[in-house]
Amino acid sequence: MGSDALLFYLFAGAAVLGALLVVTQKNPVYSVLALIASFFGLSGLYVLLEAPFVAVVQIIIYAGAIMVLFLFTVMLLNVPREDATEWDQTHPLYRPMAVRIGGALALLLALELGWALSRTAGLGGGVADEHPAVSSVAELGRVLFTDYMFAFEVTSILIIVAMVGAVVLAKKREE
Amino acid sequence: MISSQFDAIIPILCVTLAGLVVLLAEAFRGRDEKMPIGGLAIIGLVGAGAASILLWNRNATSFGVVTADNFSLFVNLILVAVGILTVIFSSQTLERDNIPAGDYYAIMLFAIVGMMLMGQATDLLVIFLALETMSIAVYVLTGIRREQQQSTEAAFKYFLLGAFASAFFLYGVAFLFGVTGSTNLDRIGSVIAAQSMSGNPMILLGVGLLIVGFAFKVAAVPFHMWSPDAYEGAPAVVTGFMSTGVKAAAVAAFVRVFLSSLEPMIADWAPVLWAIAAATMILGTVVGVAQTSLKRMLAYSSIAHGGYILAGLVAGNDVGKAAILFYLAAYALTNLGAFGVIALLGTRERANDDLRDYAGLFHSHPALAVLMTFFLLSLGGFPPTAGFIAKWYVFSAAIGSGYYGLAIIGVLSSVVSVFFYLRIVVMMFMTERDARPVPAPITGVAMAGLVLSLIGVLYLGVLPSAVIDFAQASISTIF
Amino acid sequence: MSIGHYLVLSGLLFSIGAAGVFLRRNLITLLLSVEIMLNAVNLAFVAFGRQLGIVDGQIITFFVMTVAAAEAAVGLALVIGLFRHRESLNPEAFTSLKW
Amino acid sequence: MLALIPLLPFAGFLVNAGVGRRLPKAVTGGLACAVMVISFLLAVMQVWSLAAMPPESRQINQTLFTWITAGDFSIDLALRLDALSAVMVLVITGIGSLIHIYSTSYMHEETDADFGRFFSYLNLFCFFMLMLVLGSNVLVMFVGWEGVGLCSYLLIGFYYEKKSASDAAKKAFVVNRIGDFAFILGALMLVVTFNSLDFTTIALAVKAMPVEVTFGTLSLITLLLFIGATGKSAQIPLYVWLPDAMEGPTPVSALIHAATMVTAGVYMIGRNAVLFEHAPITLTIVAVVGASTALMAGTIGLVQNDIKRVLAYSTVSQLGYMFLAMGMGAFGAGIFHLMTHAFFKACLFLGAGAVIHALHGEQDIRKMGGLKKHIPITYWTFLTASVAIAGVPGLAGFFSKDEILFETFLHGHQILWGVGVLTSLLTATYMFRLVHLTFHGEERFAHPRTPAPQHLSTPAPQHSHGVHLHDAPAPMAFALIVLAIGSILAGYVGVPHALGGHNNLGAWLEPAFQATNCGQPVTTGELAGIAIEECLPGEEAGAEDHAALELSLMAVSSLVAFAGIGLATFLWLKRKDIPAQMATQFSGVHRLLLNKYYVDEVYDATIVQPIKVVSQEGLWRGFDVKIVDGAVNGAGYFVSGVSIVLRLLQNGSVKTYAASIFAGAVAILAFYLWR
Amino acid sequence: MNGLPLLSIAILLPIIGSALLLFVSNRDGSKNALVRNLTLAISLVTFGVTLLLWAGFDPSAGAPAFQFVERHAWIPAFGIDYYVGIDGLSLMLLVLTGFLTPLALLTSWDSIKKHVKEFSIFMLLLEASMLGVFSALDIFLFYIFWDFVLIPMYFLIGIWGYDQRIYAAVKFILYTMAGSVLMLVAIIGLSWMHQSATGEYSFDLLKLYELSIPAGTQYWFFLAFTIAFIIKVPLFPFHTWLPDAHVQAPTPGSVILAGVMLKMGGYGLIRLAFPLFPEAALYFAPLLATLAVIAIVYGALVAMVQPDMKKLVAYSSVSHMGFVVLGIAAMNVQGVQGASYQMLAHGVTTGGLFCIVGMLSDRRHTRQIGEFGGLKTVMPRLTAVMLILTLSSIGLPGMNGFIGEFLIMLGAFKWDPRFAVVAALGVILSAVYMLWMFQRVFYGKITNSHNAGLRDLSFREWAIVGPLAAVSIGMGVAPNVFLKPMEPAIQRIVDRVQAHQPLVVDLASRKPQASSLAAVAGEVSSSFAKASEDKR
Repeated sequence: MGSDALLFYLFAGAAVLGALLVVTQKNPVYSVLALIASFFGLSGLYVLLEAPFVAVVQIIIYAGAIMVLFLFTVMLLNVPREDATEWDQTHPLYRPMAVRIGGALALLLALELGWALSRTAGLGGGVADEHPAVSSVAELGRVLFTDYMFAFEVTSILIIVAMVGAVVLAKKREE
Repeated sequence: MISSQFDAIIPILCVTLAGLVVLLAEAFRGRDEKMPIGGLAIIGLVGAGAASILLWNRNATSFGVVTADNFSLFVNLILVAVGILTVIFSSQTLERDNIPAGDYYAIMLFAIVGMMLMGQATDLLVIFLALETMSIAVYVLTGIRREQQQSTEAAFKYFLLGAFASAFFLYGVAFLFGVTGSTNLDRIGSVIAAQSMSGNPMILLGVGLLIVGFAFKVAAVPFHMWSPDAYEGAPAVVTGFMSTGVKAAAVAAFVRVFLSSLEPMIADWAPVLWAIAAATMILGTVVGVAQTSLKRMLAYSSIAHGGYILAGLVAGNDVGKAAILFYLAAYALTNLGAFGVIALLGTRERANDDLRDYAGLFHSHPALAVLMTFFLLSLGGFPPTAGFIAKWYVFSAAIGSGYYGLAIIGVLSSVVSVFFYLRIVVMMFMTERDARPVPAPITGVAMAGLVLSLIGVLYLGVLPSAVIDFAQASISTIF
Repeated sequence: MSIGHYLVLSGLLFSIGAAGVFLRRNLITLLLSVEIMLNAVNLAFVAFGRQLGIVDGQIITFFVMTVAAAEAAVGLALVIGLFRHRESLNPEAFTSLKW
Repeated sequence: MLALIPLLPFAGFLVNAGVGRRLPKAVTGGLACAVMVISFLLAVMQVWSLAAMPPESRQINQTLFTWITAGDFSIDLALRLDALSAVMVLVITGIGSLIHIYSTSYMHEETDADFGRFFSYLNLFCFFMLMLVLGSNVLVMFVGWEGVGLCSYLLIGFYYEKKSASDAAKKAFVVNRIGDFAFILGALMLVVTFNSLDFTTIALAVKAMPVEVTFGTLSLITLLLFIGATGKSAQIPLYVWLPDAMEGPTPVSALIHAATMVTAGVYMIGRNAVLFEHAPITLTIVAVVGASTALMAGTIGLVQNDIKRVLAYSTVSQLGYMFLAMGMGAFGAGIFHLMTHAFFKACLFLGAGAVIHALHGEQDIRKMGGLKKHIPITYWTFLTASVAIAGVPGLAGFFSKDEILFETFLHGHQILWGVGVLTSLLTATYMFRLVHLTFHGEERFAHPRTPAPQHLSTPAPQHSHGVHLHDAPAPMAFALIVLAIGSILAGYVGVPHALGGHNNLGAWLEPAFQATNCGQPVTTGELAGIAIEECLPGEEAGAEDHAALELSLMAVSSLVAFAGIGLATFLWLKRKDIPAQMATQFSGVHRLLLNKYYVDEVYDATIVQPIKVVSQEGLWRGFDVKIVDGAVNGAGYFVSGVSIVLRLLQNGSVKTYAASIFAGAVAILAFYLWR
Repeated sequence: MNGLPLLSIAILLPIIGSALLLFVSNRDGSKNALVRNLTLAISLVTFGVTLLLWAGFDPSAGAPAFQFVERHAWIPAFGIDYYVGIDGLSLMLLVLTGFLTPLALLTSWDSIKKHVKEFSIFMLLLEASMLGVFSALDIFLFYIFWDFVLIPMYFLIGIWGYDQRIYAAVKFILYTMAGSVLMLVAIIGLSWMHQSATGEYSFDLLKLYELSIPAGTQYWFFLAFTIAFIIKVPLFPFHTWLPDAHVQAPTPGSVILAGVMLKMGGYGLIRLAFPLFPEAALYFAPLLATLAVIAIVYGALVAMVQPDMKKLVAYSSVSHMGFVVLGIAAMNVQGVQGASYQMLAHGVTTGGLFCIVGMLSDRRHTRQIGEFGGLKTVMPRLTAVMLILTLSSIGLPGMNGFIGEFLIMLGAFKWDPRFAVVAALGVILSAVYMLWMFQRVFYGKITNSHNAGLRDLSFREWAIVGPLAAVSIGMGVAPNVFLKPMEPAIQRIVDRVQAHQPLVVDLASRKPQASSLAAVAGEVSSSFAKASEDKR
């Protein structure tokens, strides 16, 4: 198998492992860090997919900015470990049960997706076989600001809402 | 009015502008300086409404992703009505609950922007963005009474599940994109129409996941579980707002996606929606029976109403499409009215939304009791209210497509629902009131709002013809 | 590598993310799980875009990231709000609304 | 004109019911009597004009208006006076008037209100009774039929404060209703069969039909009608109400429960003579029922101690006679006996009333005796009537009863004839037992100085402290005497040919029955025109030896009558110890008779109570509340139960909610991939 | 006179009146008198209008089937019109409604003390909607009135009823509504059939009559309609809402409920269920008749043992309305005429009985028969009226009860004697329970001291029960006055139905839709099957 295959499995492994760590770590700090690791794996995959800009954005914005925000919150609230409430013991759907259900469902979903893909024709061929890559940032920007101009504008509103909302929810309010 | 490529988004622009103005106004508002911020919001909404009316029959489109066909304009008008009424009711409760008016109105207006955009967008990505805009705004509104744990808790539940669901939705979009190479509805539609796709597992995955996403916003079983909590936790006005606005917007997008570009696959998604609709109608009404909190009761009732709307969608015929629009209008007016009453009866400390709180309301607030009764009768589908015509309309659609079973489930479940609506009536009229803090007197504005929605309810119930024709015209241009 | 590989991978990630919502007893980790799901979707978009040789896939990921960021902001604000109320991040600590 | 006959009493009713309570007794009573007398005179005039017509067309019809129309079904409110109804009308108005007059003094102790009420009821009764006999179709007859039932209900329950009275009233009405049940069905069958309810139409239609030898439609119709008759005329098995009906004031017993209403059944059969003639099976049943009723009632009458009850049972028994006659097809004889019976039984009841009146409400014959010298008028009239009913030759009862027995024998029903004879023996016996115990022997009654016993129906008269027992006052006496005379002479309208008579009544009635009755020879052709052609010459010839037979039978029955009287005299006047001995000796039989064969008890135990219990516990408490309504409420409980269970799913945990979303998504995908 | 839209006037008058009342402020009950008089006046005028209708009605056979027809487009998109008109049958029921409402209002003057204004409003709305039901010729309009009737009655029972009122009210509205919603489904189905047949939607009853409906559909639609109607009638075993509703309702409510609302069921059967689905109707007629005769006997037996006067009368209604259904099921002129007449007679008689029971319970605040006894001594007039009503209720010839029952039994006998035989048992039983109650309440000595001082009928009470008693006698003496106008209408309906053959149902065709649930299941599977076959 070729080098890109090797790389693929490397990055994929990193992504999956990171993801798994995220959901298995009891300590949120580790979870966040694991997620960042998994993001690195993803950005690697983006490189393989000849989408370097996305890869970069993934690192800088996602891992760099958003995750830091998470990390910041974790530190702020400073609850290193999960605590169990009386709910967890008393309720019929106490944690292990919830875990089993969730796990089972996730497994089912994975199976379904897998099977669906396996039954889909034309997924065998290499990603890059049919079309040349379009990876130039210029082209990307052009499309973004022509075809996706309106969507782009919408995100601005989205972000205003998020900002105002975050403020409204978090800022001190004079009683 | 000169035609430009911006025409289609003028309503949205109006509301957005209003939102921004409101924000600024709040920013420049000095301490306890009174400012008619609500008025600004209403101006913006009225503008949007006027624009929608002017755009009637012009099928304007902008940027290839936004359309202003009659369908979306009808929805816009519903949303405008929802917005105006919400503003009116808020005018009394904001002060009481110590909510920053500016932020509140701004976020509400942005939510409406998202809603309108959901109705108008013809591109799955834009729909997704609109949906997120709307959702995030509504999350915030839900949790806007931070000092109340319930409010925050409701907001978080709503938020987390919403994010969860929109991930599914987005994944569905991804599959459709993968198959058709586009997120544009027309393109998707043409591709699907070109080669029969119903065999392609990936597109089925896409359709299924889209259903999840939309069904969540419509609060259809089994994706409904967020709504009772969110509705109960949120301030009553907000509950009314989201139970009507969010539903209207989500349904609009749902209808557009499934009855335009995915129509060729109706045989694939109809059975699923049939089951969902049936389950929604049954569960919504049945569980409503056991509720003692009015907000929660109406939450379940609005779940059930979602089911009725879906019945129209399942029918998939022209009657169904028009019926959905009519139903949305009728339901919006009725439910807003009901939640308006609840909101006005609340106090800062207690929501006063327990069934017992309504004991003997007829004796203390006869007007409110009578209004509430009308809204409840409309929700229960009694003539001569909007609710009856609306129900008849959707069931007529279902029967027209031969879905007798769905119609029977619908009518029987509506009988069950009547039971708990009448419990409230019993409380208000037939029970002596026990000592409760009598809430603040109702301001004229708020009362005007209630009367307004009552007039709407009765108008749709007694002289529905105009609106029915209107609805039919709305769907005639598209699909 | 075939598109199939990428899709399977994204599916795997998506499932892991979905599972995460149930595995953890920490509000923040729940949010993280959702982030994983979104990233899985992103991967799918990029992969599809690459296969189709169009740039749209990449662009959509930007929008998704924006959405993710917005959600993160609001979500974290809410988490903080909740924490203020109950000094706990356990989702099961917030079950005052039920039935 | 014809309509006035019933309408006058009705007018009287309206007035008395409306303002009677405010009027003095003289006015109310006077009015009531006046309307009756006038309508009697009208009746006489009508009958006179009727008699002027040729026999076969003796009919006066009057259609008031069309009553009910539905599709092809239409009923007129029409009256018809013919030979048969003429007799009835005369009896009703005539005896009715007498009894009204009698009542004016008998009821004099009542308050004005009750007095007015009494006479309004009485008038109403006469109205309905006249409607019954004048009605030209079954439905109009049924109006009267039910109306008289209503009036008997009201009059039996006249002393409504007495439980026994109101019970008796209800019993009377309900038992009658059981008969009506059959009657209505019969009427319905008539409509369906003949598409008409008019008597003449039906008769003509039936005449065209063959006589039903096997049990068929006609038999069923007639049987149903007859069951109706058993209710109204107190025959087995529905006779039980009549004895209790004695709770009513005595004039009521005389008018309704002796002279008129109870004979309605007989009249009805006569009215439908043709119909019944075509259903021989039914006729036999009628005869058997009649005979056995006659016997059974006679035996009971033998041991009763209440003066009115004895008379009541005797009435039942005599009605039995009439039905026996009807069953023999001897309709003329039946009606004849009906008429004579009306006279002497009315006389007897009024006499009994006079006795009770004199004794301030005492009804127990064991507490009487020796009244002969105290109340002579009552005594003599009573005696006359008793002799008449006993069947002593020369008096009314003799002719009519004898004719019945003769017919019975003639139709070859020797057993029934035997029963009849035995019954007439019984009749003579218990009647004279009554006479002796009441009027002869030593005085056993509480002396008037002691106040009258209060447990009795008629309230104690104010002037009960009179020095001596006063005989019937003038109005009562008048009625008694007239009736007594009647019970002597009434028989002579039907003197059989065997005694050189012409049986005018039989001939007169003949056309009304619209079919020849060859058992009864008719010599004078012009009297019974149609009859002759239809009579076979052979039977015509046989008339002579019939005469011989008739004479011998008469001898037998007169002997029987005297034997009965003698027996009674011997037992209850000479050797009073014997009845006591017998009572003890055959105590079982005695008790059986005393308790009227326990029929009431049996009915109560087998029918009334079970129905009550089943309805109460089974149908209502059990089925209706628990099952039917339980199902309804159960549905409600089910829904709310499900609701309570389902809402538990909403357990507040965000994870659970997410799980449901997730599960839903997985399910949808599963459906798509695995369907 | 026919220039005026009399029919709409009759329907609108009460509505306008109730609107007027809204503007009378009567919070403290100071204006009760005004409100009562105003309401009474309105209802009397309405009665007058119904009489005008009668006067202007042409009963001759040649006359148009429906008269006073008014038609205005309402929801043209679906061919829904405001379309009213009356034939003889409707006319009589309109008059009955107009006649009973003022009397019911009069009874309320004693019994209703609180919220008089609201009470009056509900009564007027009730009257309007009932008039609407009887005159609607557009089945959508019919359904709207039909459904709306429930609301005022619900409030009447729930607010002004006795102690168990809420249970009774909720049971009443849910039970009857559960029945009628299925009818709504069928109505919609009909309109679609008309649409697929002629290309245009229509709820026009007369057009729908002409529709030829496939057997299977008729089967289900007839059931849907009939269940709605026999619940209203109510027919055994759907009767259990009635005793509760009757007993708990205030006197005026009971009067209207028994007097008019039950008739809506019978009217629906005659006007809609049978002529719309003749084959199915003829197929189901024996079943209906069986239930009817059961109801007759059963209702009578249960009535016999009721300790509560109102309950007794309520169950007697079950028995009497059983006669109505029997007559309808017979579907010949006599039967249906009898049924219609019985409806009128029962309306008058039972209405009167409820008035009297109400007067007694107003005086004594109890309806237990055991509490009374010997009332004849203290209230002879009331007793007299009660006697008249009792007699007409037990169908004494010459009273209104007899005419209906006789015609019904005649019709039934012509159709199938067995039913007539069982029905005739009712003749006995009705006498038993009515007279037994009469005896226990009015005869005997006064045992209970509370009864000693009861006052007899007041003038107003005379004004209430006097007309009722008079009418119940008059109807018995001159029934043709009422039968004649109805005859052509009923003749038409009977002819329409009898022109068809009963539909043949083989179990095989019935299996897949043995019940609505099964129908749902079948539908799911079919739609899934459709989907999966579209797949390949």
